[in-house]
Amino acid sequence: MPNGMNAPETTLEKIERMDRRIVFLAIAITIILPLIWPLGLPIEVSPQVDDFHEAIESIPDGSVVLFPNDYDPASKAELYPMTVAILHHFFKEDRNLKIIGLGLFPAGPPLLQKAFEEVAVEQYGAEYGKDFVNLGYKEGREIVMASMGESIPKTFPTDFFGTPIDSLPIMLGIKNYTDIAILVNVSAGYPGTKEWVQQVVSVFDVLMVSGTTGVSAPEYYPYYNSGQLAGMLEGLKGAAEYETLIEKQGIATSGMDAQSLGHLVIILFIIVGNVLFILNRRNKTKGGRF
Amino acid sequence: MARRSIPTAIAFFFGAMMVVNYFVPWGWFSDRANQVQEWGLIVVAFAYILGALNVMRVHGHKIQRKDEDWRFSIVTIITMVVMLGFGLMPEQWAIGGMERGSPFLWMFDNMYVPMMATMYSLLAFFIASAAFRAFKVRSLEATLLAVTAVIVMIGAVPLGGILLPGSMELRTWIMETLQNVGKRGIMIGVALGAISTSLKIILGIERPYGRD
Amino acid sequence: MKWANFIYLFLLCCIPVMGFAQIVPEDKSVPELRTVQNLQVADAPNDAGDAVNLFWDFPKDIDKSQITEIRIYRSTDVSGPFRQIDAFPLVTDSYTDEPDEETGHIVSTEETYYYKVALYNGSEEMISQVSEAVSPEISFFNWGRLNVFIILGIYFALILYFIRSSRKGKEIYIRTLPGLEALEESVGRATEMGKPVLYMPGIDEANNIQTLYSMVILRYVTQLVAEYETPLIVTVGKAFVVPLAEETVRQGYMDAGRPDLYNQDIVRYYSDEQFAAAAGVSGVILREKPATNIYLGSFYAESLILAETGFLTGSIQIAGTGNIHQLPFFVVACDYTLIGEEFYAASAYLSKDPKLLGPLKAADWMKILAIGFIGVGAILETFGIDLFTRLLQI
Amino acid sequence: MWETLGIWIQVFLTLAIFSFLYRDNPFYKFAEHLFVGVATGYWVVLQVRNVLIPNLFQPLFRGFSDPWLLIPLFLGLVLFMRLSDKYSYMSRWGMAAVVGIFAGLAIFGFGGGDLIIQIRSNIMPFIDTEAVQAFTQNAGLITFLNILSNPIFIIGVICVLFYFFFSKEHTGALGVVSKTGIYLLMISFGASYGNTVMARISLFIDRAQFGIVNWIPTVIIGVLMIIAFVVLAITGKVDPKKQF
Repeated sequence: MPNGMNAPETTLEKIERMDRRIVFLAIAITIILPLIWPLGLPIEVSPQVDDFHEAIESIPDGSVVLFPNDYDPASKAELYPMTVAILHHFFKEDRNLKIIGLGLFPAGPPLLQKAFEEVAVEQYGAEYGKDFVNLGYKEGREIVMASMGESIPKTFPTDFFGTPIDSLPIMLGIKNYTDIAILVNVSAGYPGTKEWVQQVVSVFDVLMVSGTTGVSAPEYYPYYNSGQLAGMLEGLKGAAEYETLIEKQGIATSGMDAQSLGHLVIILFIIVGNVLFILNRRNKTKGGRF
Repeated sequence: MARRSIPTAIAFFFGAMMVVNYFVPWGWFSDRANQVQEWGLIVVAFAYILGALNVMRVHGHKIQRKDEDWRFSIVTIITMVVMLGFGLMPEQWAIGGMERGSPFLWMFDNMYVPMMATMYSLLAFFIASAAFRAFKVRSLEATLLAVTAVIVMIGAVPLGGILLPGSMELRTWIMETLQNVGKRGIMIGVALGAISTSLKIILGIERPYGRD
Repeated sequence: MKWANFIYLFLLCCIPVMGFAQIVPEDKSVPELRTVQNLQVADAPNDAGDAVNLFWDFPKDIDKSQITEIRIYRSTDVSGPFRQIDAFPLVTDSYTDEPDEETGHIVSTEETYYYKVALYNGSEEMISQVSEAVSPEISFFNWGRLNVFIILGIYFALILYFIRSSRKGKEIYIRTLPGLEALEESVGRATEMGKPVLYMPGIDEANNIQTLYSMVILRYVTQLVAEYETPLIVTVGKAFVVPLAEETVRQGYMDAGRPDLYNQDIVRYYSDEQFAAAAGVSGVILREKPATNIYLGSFYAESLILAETGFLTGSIQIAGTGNIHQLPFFVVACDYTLIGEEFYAASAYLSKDPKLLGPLKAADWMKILAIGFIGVGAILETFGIDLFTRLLQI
Repeated sequence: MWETLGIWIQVFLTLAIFSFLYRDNPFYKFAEHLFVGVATGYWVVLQVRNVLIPNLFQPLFRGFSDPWLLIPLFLGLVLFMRLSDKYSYMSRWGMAAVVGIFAGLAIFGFGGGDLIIQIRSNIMPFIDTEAVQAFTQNAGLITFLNILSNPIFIIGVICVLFYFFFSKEHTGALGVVSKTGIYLLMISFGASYGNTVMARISLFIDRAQFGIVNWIPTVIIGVLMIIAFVVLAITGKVDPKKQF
């Protein structure tokens, strides 16, 4: 119930209760313009991103990496740049890492495949089935995670293309989580990081790092604090910082200018809103509801 | 009476089976329990047909009654039927299946995906308008909410680190400490609520599947 | 208070038991050179009796990069013959011998096994000494989860106890929850305005307990709207929730004695796609202009789309969820928000049914227990005693 | 050809959804109804092809390898009994089975995963010796705050838990503690909210980049839509000042 329905509104009050479409327009302009004409603002690296980088550096050469990409096009904006940056890190030095990709979102594996082809194959000449594999999607959420603890080949008898995985050299000798050096998860929500922690890290004691959307990141900080996650990337910013660490500037870095300005405009709106609120409250004899 | 207790008995049987499975690692039993979980997913899959029927019915009624905007309901029904038709056609047919190059996937890629992404991106605007409206210093609660949000926003972008040195570290500290205090308290409470709800459902005290 | 004493006693007894469960057997070392040392074998605990764990150490002076393969040998007799059962290129210090359907390899509870581990450098292999005998055992209880069992046991006992005592007529007080007070009022307001009430039970599948719980609340809400004869719209974002919601709503109208008010257009399915549902429900909010929007259940990113659209039409908005990440948006954009556990108190609050009030009281006692663990644990930790942390190890 | 058409459709639907920010309008209504239709069809097909056929029909009707599958078949089919008046009670059997399974699984997801782990990770010493050391070496705001972290965690979580007390009136000492609890919750919510802004802007950046890459259709369709809105406003069919 808006207060002051009866009293005539002053100009300041009108501005305070302005049409929200003005906010919308301001946001749209401040984000679109820097995308067309970038500014090139600098980037700082946060500790959890450093830990993430460190965790991947720490695994021995030639180890097997489980790389579940649990997101779909809805979170592509934030997470796809992350997948790309992580793949650069895997393949950039010739560490002979074996990457096992999969996805627990139905529309996830095609995105992962696209990233594999764009980065691993085109830029580093990695070979499908030898250096990396895409196991595809499997229905069952947590059940899939748990049954991979029993046997990965049994959970995923075929890969993304329907090839039986025992015909792929990369899968030789890989049974379950005991053969995995690190679990690198890129996650948009459920099923994702939380479930991998609950079902895999706490049960099979696997080293795990996670890249998440900005919105789910706060939920996973407890896992990072309790050591269940060895490192975290959050959102486009995490991806941009990671790009800085691995010295491969990409789409995430270019989006950060728009980010910075977008934040600035929202903060300005909040400040202006509060100034108006205080002025209006002072002008009124009675403070209304609050 | 007997008819009434059947659903409760079924829910109890399957629920208790999952509970026992957590503590009993005996292979034979956990195989059965896993099998039952798969059954659950199969039963759920049948419900999608009910869902499609619901869409048909609700929009069909709108068209029948010539409600406001009834013409748009035709769009829903037609696209649903087209999608079902293409998707359920056998792969051997040129226009069937859901492989690359099929009309089904074409519709998914060119309609479903962009609309999903765009709908999601509306949040960039709503998060700003909600903040503009609600982040006012009208009470201590609202002030704390607004001030913390602004600090975190400043620290979240590289520009913030330049305008306000140390804001990135401060943000990390807030996210790791202050933020988690609330989270953890809620998580413990939510877990308690969820566990007791699960127990009530298994014991038939609350019956979300209905009763007679 | 007698009951509380009993619980304390029970807890006291549990602590040593849980302590014992954490004890790990000591290492017995046999020195050996050039190949793996201290080969330990043990029945894998808490399993179905079909796995044996092997652990070993590497000599300090060994160059691990020379090792190209580790080979595992097994025999049912201490003197052999030993047969190679596995080989892998990873340099690890443990292995689990498990059955493999494809190769027909089995691990049986009937047999006694002896193991050897060999390091292979491409040309020669260095075999370790024979391990001790081991035979796998079936465990019928996962002792590693004893603490979960005990804590849940206490909780279940408390729930059942308080249900019983409140059924016997013992009053259980429940504090005022403004969100739920507002729920009743807002239904009345919708009636006055002649507008419908919108109820959305989240967009999550029935495997989320919040969705199931939302159905329970929906029944009370339906009874409420039935009394006022206010139209109801239930928007659903998961197919399996459609029959659940239809059943619940029909039940609610029946309980209120108004089965005639039920119709098939109340529950509307907007596909499993989160944002299709968000688009569809936004449309309902803008075009049918419900006076009250109730969002109770598991919500994700669509929460703010719905709440901001609802704000536009001036509806009273009441939200409640256990999804921590969406609470900030509901708190900011809705009139009332049930935070976390408050959401789970709704059915008890609305019904005042002793069966449902009991569990709330039990949850309060569990919170005391949690506070006790955190408080006492923190004091002990300050003095370097990590007893509680180990008790809660999962 | 199909690809170009696809891009134009994508651009049109993207702009149609964005037009919702201006106000409810026929373009948005069209996109919304299309979306619900496509998504419903998509999910039915996905479930039939990924679950029902491989996990139920194949093993059941090609070789009858697992007769136990008759149980989920039965439980699934009885769901449709709700379409009949007389036998609709049978549909509850299927629902009850699924509800039971999910409720049983939920107990341990929360019991083991959240309840105990969260309590456990909050058991910490009041004085974090490492943080104290760090502070003595490098005195500053953050190192000082890090010393405070542990006490804040211990006392803060206790306060929040007291806020969730239902069976006692929040007055007196409990009132003070629970009030502190709600303040901490608000700080926590503020932090999450502020932290989410970035993610949401990223989403729009992605859509904006799509528009910039395909700028020709974007500009053409955008201009046509604006013309349509102007025409609607002039003819009085829609009121541009109102948002719905």
